[in-house]
Amino acid sequence: MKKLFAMMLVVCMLLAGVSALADEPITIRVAHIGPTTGAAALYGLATLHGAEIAAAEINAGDGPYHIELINQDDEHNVEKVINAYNAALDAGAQMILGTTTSKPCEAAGAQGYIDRVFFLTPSASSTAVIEDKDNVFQICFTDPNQGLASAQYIAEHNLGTKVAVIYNNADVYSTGIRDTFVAEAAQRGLEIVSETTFTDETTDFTVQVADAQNNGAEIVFLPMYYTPASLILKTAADKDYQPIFFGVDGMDGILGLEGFDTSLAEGVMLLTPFVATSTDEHVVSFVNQYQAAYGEIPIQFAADAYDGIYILAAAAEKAGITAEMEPEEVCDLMIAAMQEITVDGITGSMTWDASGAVTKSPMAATIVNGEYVFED
Amino acid sequence: MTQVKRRANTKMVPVQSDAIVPERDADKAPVLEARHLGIEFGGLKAVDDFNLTIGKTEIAGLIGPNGAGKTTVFNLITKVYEPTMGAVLINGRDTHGMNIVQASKLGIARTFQNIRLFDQMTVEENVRIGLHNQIKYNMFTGMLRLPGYWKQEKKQHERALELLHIFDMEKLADEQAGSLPYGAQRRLEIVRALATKPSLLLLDEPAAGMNPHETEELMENIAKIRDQFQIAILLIEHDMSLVMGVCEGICVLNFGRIIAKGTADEIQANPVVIEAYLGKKKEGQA
Amino acid sequence: MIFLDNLINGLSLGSIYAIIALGYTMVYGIAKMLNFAHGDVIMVGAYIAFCGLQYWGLPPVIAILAAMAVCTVLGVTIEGLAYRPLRQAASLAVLITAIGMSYLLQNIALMIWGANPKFFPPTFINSTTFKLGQLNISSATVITILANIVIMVGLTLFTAKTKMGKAMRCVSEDRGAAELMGINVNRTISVTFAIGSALAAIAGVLLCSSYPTLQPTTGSMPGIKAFTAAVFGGIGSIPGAMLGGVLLGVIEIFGKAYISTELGDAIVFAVLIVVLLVKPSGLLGKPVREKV
Amino acid sequence: MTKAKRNRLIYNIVTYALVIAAFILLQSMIANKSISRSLKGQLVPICSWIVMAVSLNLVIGISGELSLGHAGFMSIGAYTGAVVSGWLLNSFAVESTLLRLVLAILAGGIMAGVMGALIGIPVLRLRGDYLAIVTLAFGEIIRSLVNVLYIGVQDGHLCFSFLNRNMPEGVTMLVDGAKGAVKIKPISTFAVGFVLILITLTVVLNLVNSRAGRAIKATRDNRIAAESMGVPVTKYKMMAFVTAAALAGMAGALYGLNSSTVVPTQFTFNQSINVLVFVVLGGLGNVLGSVISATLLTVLPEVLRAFSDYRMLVYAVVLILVMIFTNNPLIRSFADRLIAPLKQLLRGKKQGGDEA
Repeated sequence: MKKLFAMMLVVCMLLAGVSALADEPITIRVAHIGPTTGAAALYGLATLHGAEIAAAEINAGDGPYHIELINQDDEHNVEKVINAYNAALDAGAQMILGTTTSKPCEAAGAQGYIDRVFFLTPSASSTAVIEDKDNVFQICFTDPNQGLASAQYIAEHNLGTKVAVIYNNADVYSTGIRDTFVAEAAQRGLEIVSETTFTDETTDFTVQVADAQNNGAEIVFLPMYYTPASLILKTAADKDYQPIFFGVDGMDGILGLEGFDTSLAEGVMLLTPFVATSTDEHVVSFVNQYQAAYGEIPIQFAADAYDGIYILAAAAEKAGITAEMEPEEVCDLMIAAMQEITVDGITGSMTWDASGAVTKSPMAATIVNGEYVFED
Repeated sequence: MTQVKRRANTKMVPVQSDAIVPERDADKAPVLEARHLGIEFGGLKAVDDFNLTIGKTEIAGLIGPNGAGKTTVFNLITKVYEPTMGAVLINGRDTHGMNIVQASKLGIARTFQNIRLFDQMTVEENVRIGLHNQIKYNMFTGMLRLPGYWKQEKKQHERALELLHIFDMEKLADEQAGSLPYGAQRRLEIVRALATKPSLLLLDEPAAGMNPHETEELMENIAKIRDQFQIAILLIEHDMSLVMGVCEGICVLNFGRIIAKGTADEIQANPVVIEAYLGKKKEGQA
Repeated sequence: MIFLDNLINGLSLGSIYAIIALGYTMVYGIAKMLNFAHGDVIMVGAYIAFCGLQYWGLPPVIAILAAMAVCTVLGVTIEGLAYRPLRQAASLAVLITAIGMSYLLQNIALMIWGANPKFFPPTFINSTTFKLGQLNISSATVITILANIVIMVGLTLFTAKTKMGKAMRCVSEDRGAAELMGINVNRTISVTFAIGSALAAIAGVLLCSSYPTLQPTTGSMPGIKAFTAAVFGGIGSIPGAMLGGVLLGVIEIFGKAYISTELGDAIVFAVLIVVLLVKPSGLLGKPVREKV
Repeated sequence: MTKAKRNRLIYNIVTYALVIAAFILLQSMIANKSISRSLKGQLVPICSWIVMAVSLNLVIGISGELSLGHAGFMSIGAYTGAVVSGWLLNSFAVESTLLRLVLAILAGGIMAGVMGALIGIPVLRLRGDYLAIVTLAFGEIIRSLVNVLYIGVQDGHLCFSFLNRNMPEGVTMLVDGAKGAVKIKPISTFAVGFVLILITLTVVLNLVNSRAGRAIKATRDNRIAAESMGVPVTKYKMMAFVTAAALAGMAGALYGLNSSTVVPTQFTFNQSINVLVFVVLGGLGNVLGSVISATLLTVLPEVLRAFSDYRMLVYAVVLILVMIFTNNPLIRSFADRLIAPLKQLLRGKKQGGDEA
């Protein structure tokens, strides 16, 4: 009798579970945290918009999981990000897609490590974001990785030996890439003939460009976002200086810069996992939706966040997350699941190890006639 | 000239060259000696060859038409300006190179033509600033409220009220200085200056804006202050009844130079002074 | 050669600072307030010109005129709504209001034009590069320097010769006395803001011609630097703003080129401090003696 | 007891009582877990901002000098605190977090105070807008320098490096240039923050009502008159400036040690302006006002998170309106006239009471 009852109970539960799967998809609550106001709003809005498109797609589909997106603004500020994080948890978030920028992510991730909250950051790329924290995973390359890959690429393809580096010394992303690039360049026999810096407020790059030019650099390495890069390209054009400009993933977006004369970027090379002009059908669909919704061409941040939502959905499915679970419970399940899944996103095919760093392959592109052209 | 009600009846005696002080001060060192004092502003001599000696308990007056350089003399004595020529000796000490604070510590205190009270502080607090170098304790005693704080604060409070009593202003102690009526503000400035325990008090137009009754009261108080504190007072004033009534030695300034010095009677009879004040009489008019 | 190159770069940067500093110094001289929103008026001017060029297809000159018109109206409106009620207030209250205005303009721009930067399209101002031997001089540099000289001379003549200019000088010397003399102080200050804001529009276009990325925050840092330049040269003095701006630009570039790019800004501010300690009212400022 | 003294006493008691009551309330909320995460997370930053606002009020409201670089002192404190805490843990194995925190806060205060003195000596000779611009410049210089500062710890001693990251192998970085102070172990607590507020209030309120404080206020009201009374003006300006800098440094250390990382970009000119806004909205010279406005203006944006897109816009508009309404003579007299009958009513009642 007891046995029968137990069996019935199990059947009932199974039925309930199945019916829930079939009819009522499980809604997991994901908080997007990024700077949607302030000076870095450009990046936070990109990740938010990317995530919104992915969430809408998933919620419109018939998958087992739906996504409820909670947005919290961190203003790219180490103090505010903790507030945003706490507000997200107060609002019932089970996991975090974020944060968008590195330093805030480092701070919030550390808090999350103590509280046991799972983080998947679309675009925070410094190593400090995942270091000593098992709860934070990345979608983008780590900065050292990019520096390494860039130096390798330049050396292997014999682009030149005299290299100038211009980097933002007030920015973690820029300095992170620069550090390993310079180290690897020395290993590979590249000569750094000029190294100059700027900060977020810099608009005048004449000194930096002139220094590279006067020291006869054949390659100018630009580990930075596209806004300062566009100014450097303009300055170089004014100075009639035509080296190979080599950028990193933050450079993507330069062709979408409104009013930008794309001929200035002619011949610029960059390593990037995502380009908006790709003909890949998934990418085209994303770019079209994004343009329709927000009137802009998505930058890499948006693509990373778009993939992020799919990654979270995949991992949640693998981990069997339910709507009732507390963030603490979700965290450990997600950490385990992340290391088992492979996701083919619009920024490439991705896997993760316990460190939280992503494994995916960057593609080298050259800008020709205002379009990306891929090599091998 | 207004009716003079009271006249200082002091015999003035020469102490050195042309300097005169009251007879009772003749054997004491003078409080102030200004020797060939002068200052130029961009080539213009605002004050030139100014010589003045003030006796230890003398009430002296500095008069002259507007723009004669009277306030500039005050500024030179108190070291607001560093003189470009000559010297100022306070109690026999040369003040060359000193700043306002050092001069104050030598025993000069002043009031201002355009009243300069600490407007946002209370009347008592204003007087306490005058006591700043008289009743002291250090910052940490104050921050930590050590016993010294309470003791000295009490002393300051009592002394401040004592000083305010001179002008019967104790009741106003808690009022904000900036909200006092004009006459009271002038009186407060004098009290504040007295609090620094000066040996020489400089009053810049103390009666300005006062009615005749107030002026008379002030006149009595000035004499009272001198008697009570045994200090010297030098005042700038346009109200001749006050100057002639209370000042023992008077010095007349015009265009930055002294044109006359002497007792009230001497000054009143001096044709040069009359000319400076009334303008040169045209020939044939007289 | 490298020295000359740096010198030209410095002049180019400095002339941008100078043109912004002119607006700062004019408003300070007459209204006696630090108009922190000036940098943001520049940003608005640049956006209007950008819209004119990029969206409405206006010829550059018309786009600039449109920017000037919008900024003039904006400047006068800001003055009338926010600053005029505070004419008698403490300078700190006015300063905070100006800061609030700066935030307001930035956030309105963020709402209208979004956070993504725009790239200011090339115009006649920056389309050519002059070659002098090995030196390359952008036409933007030449035009900025010329514009500076024209504006400086124009403003000096304006304040010296015209009735309104004289009224401005009166108001700047002694507002109360000017009022007694029958000068309409409010109108004079309005006109000052109108001129200052029109200049800001020109500055915005020139700024973006040299440094073409345009964001809601574009005006802040150049604003602060130009403010520094105005103080450096003696705030309130028109030639002082010009001199301060140019010197600041040259110092910044030389500091970056010969000492360290990391410390460029620190050097600029350090020089400012040293100058103020030696000459507390700036290079060409009149020393103010407190009347006792 | 005189009227002024009594009013002052009431004001001080209200100030302390409010802070202590708030602390007790919040602690009991924490104890029975009825506090939201969001509010709990903000407690330490609020303490820091209160200390910042009160200390800046000492410079602006009480000493009457406009300083636009207060965030610079906060950053010095934050960095010093992070380094000292990391050093104590790494080299001396000081496990007690409270001891580390207290020592770090003290070090932060001392360092910022020393910097305040170094800056103050030349700068305080300037006045008004010129002083403002120079303090702004110093704030920016501090930020630029911290950006290229590298400090590591190895085998018990600190390694310093400037401009270049020349560090021995295997060093544990404490300050890493643009990456800021890294791998901080967050040890700040609300209780320590509360004590720091009490210390700040004691220092500032006691100072204001003492011989030195009166000298500072006199200097503000009329510099020449103060000098003529024998008050060494520069000394007292320095006293206010250095005390404020030291308090800001302590606030910085508390703030920095509340987070796992601190970056130079947190202490920009804009941050100085934020604190300035706390002070001005709270009322110049009004310490209680600073406490309240710092708290409200820190909490309010978090409460209004839902409107985050318009938050800054609203903030700007409110700022302008408050300034106009509190400073325009016409509007003020209008408001006074509105309030006057009320006041009359209160006073009438009170007098009636006295008579009875």
